[in-house]
Amino acid sequence: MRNSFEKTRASRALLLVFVCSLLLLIVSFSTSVSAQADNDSDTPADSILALAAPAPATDLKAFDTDNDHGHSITIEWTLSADDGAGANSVISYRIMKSESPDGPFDSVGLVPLGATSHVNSSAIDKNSEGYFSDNTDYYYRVEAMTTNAALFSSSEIVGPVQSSGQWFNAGLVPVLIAILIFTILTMIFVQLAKKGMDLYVRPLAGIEAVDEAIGRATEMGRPILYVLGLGSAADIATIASFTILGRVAKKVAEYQTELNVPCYDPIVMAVAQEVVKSAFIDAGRPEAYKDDIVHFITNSQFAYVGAVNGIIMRDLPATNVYMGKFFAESLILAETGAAAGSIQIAGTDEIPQIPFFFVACDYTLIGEELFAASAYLGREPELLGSLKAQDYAKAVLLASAIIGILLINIFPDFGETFKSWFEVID
Amino acid sequence: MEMISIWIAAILTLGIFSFLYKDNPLYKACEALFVGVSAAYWAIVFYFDNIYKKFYEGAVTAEEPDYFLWIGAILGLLFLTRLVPKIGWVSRWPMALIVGATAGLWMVGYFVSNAMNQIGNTISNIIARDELTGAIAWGETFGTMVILVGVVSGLVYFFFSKEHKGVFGATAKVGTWFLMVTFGASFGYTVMSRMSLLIGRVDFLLGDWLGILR
Amino acid sequence: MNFFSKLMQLDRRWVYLLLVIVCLTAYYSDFTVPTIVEDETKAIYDFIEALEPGEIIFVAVDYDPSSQAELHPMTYALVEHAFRKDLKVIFTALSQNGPGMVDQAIRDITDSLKLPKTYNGIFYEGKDIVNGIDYTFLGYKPYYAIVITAMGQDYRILFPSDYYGTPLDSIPMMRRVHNYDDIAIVVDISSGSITDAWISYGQGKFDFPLALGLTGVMTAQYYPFLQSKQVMGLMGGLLGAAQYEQLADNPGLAKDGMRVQLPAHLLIILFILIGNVGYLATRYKERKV
Amino acid sequence: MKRQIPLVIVFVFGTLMVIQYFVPHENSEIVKGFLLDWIVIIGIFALALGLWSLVQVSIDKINSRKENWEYPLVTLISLTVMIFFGFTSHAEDASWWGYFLAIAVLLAALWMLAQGLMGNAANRNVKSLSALGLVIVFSLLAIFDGSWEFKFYTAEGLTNQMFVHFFDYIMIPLQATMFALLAFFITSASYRAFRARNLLATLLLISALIVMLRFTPGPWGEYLAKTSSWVMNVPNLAAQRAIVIGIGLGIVATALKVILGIERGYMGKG
Repeated sequence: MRNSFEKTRASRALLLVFVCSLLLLIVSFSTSVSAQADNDSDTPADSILALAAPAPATDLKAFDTDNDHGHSITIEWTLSADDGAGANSVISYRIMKSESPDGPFDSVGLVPLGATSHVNSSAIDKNSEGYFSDNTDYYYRVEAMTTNAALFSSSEIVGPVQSSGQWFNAGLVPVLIAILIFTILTMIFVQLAKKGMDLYVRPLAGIEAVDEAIGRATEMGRPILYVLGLGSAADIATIASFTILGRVAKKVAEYQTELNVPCYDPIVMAVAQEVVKSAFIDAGRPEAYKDDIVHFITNSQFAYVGAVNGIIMRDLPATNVYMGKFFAESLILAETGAAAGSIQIAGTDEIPQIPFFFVACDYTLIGEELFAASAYLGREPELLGSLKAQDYAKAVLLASAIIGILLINIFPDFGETFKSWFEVID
Repeated sequence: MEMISIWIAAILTLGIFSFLYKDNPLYKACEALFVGVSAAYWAIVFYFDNIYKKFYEGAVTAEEPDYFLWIGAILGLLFLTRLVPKIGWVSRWPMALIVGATAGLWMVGYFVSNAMNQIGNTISNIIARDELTGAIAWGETFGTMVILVGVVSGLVYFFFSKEHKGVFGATAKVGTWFLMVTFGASFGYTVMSRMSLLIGRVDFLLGDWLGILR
Repeated sequence: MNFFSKLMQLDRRWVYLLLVIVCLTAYYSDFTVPTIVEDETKAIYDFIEALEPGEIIFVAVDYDPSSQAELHPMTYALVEHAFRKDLKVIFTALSQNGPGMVDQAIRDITDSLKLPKTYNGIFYEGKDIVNGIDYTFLGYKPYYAIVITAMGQDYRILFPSDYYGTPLDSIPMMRRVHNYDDIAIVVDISSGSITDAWISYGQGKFDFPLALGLTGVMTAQYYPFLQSKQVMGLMGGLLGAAQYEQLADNPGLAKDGMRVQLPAHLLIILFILIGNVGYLATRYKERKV
Repeated sequence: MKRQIPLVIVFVFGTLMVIQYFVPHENSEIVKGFLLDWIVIIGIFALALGLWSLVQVSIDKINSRKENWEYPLVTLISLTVMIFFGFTSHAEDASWWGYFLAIAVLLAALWMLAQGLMGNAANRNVKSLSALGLVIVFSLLAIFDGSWEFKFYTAEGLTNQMFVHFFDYIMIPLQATMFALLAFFITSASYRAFRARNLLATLLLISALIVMLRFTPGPWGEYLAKTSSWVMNVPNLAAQRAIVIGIGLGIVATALKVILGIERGYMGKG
């Protein structure tokens, strides 16, 4: 099933061959019947068997599959002379495997005509069907099959061959290099920033609004609602949101405003409690922290939204902050917040939801801006330094895209190679 | 029984819709009910799937118990130390494990799928040719050029550490145009699916409940 | 306060009331909106149509009741088509409330397949769809990225038994079926980010043909994957489902829904226009002053 | 120390997972499997914390008797009842009265318990004692009433008729209706927000209009369908790609900052 498009094409072709051979059979049968009328000595069975065994597949090779977890051997061969040409009688290849060159050989796979390779692999689990162990000798042969199950021909036997798992995926070298460059860039800029390099960052309206919004809440004597979204602690957007929550909570504690953080995921709740608690301690007001500032509601999307809607309509928060992963509920929350007259600041990396936040909220952080927000709010040189590194990485990618396009239009061959470095499949 | 159930469902449906007029006791009751039932439902499913099937059957009653699962359980217990203020800081260890492991897990994966592959897709022949005649297909060529301009200017918009002025600023501005067009289009595209949701409920109220389907 | 500024600050509740009226009127009227079939949908239909009887397709039902109005029509159209073509189907539900959706879909589709029917001029006998022979429902497991990766090795790793508790090895159609290599295509019908995992952790790692059925909101986001050939076909929202129904000559839920769509859309456009007329008029006045 | 150990854990496991990505060997897959298993199991314990938080906040509200205190009570009752359904099975044709009686006793017991342990009302001891009595009654019912029984080791509760009914007729309609509110909100949002205030807003407006009109019947509609499909496939694709690349970099940078310990905000150290 490596390539099912080919498979369907192949199966169509298979059908065609099947129909053709059927026709051939009928024709030969009828001619033999008419021949029989002329000459009784010729039997129909003979003339069916008159179809010769096909030419075998040749140049068989078997080797350990590259860049994998082991338990996998790739077999390659050259098509039988009767596959798509010659007698055109081959309909499939059967891959046979044995632990000894003398057999017995067992079938481990069947591929349609026209195929020149097969990967014989098994799961890691010892109890799975077809399991075979690494570092054991195996022998293979390939049988070219015809419509008649008894009529096939074997290739020569190859082996011994062993499978083994690799400790490095050589196909991922470009990724490794890119990640290393990124890491080094980050480290360099963090060091430079620590040494006092002046780092400019362009203004982000959504971030500047946060301070103002907390002040506004204090003046109005109304709470601030912070929604972490539906992500789990295993989403980077949620981790970014924790950082923003930390900054917001610290300011909230300083201004002595009320804060409400309803949660969707229990782990997120626990982490958020920790974040808010530390922020209150940092702000010098540990006594103001209560565990019910950050509370769990339910792990069901719309029940959660229903409850948050209720909070918005009943508590009328001065400011609603939505940061993290959001799905369909984005617009429900944002429209309810707008109806309640709250100032709304949103940020998410869920691309389909960005337009809704953008339309219904006062400020929206678009995609990457969410991840940059913590650096903006903290203004710590280390974080600003890593933002700079991020920009350099962006510049490198942008330059690669432009160079790649130039290459592919001027030197197509080299351009394709260049392009392939970026098209990694892990 | 069926009758009562459908009536309940219909009342709950109307209760939620009543929120559109204003917050009211019926909505509040629906909301409270919804929170309770859904939290319980999820807890039950989670119990049977994970606590029981995964952990109990895997690490306790299995013929070859998977002792590594016990490490998970110990980490879980550490997590519960939050409830005891004095040693609560220990609960940060499992948190650190989750955050660290997921950061590492996503880091390379996202880099490959979001950054490298997308750049790879952007690298293509600008001049599109008709497959049969080999003549230049102007429409498609224009399209690939617009895509290129959009990707470049969009990315330029996301630069944080360079002031948006001069040529750079102008490019970023073009980027925002592209963003606006995209946002508008996605919004417009979504209207239909939102209407289908309403149709679904109307179907229920008029068809199943009132039974006056066309 | 003049007329235009009043127009601009129309209470939202009037907007809602009008929407209800328009929807109800359209719901009770009787006209059909013609559907133009797009290539993205046709690609999926053609692929399924070309499969041989007995081949297995994998349908991931990754939505819950909240999106059923939009995505059920797709599941119904596609699975019914597959069963009529004598294909076998493996279902999973990787969203929390998904199992209920699969259950319901199987029940309804089984019922409708009992009746003989003619599609695109070809007559099909009614038939009984049997669990374990025609389909298998693996069930739900949390942490979809992990589930999708594990299924690349063997379905049995995380689903030793199916949703109903039968061990996979004793299910006839699953005996020789282990992972993505044994199926023809994965169709992910989804309302959330599970689709991303199917693309990066499923298709990206195991290289199977992947078709998507998405809510209208998500559709725009996945065009890049269509272009990069990571996704072979895509159905977007009710419109996509209506197109599939049209191709399969089996008008159903989606076609019904399309009738309300048009007037509702026109109403929204009307509101946008009213809002803008009000806005421009007040601005014009302000300038004059 | 308290701050250092978590940072070390983050660094070690983060780096481990990054390296894991490049190592296809089966041992690497096995390590990853264990880590992911652990996260699932930590989630189990976290869920207990979450439910406890929900119960605690609800009881606090009830006991405060502030405005709207009745609604958390609804939450707690439905929570208890649904959990009870999930852990019990009911004999198919037996009478339901015993089952409902048990639920009533259970609720009463919990109510007394909450009052006795956490309440600020008088005679807490009496309430605690009556809670104990009710729990005993409940246990007797559980043992001697043959029409239903507890099932903790088989998922029969999931097919319990009442559990299924609550899912089908309470959760599904509530969920679907909550979602359907979007039809209204998307209308009011477009009315409120799509105003041609400036060039950017106008672009937003126009592209939305084109896409919304795409399936109008007639030649006009066909033209718009083509235009909107161009908008989706060209400018939309371009901007989406820019956003996708940006998010990818943002995620990588954030993950890197977390692993290297530059970003500590998630541990409350801002």
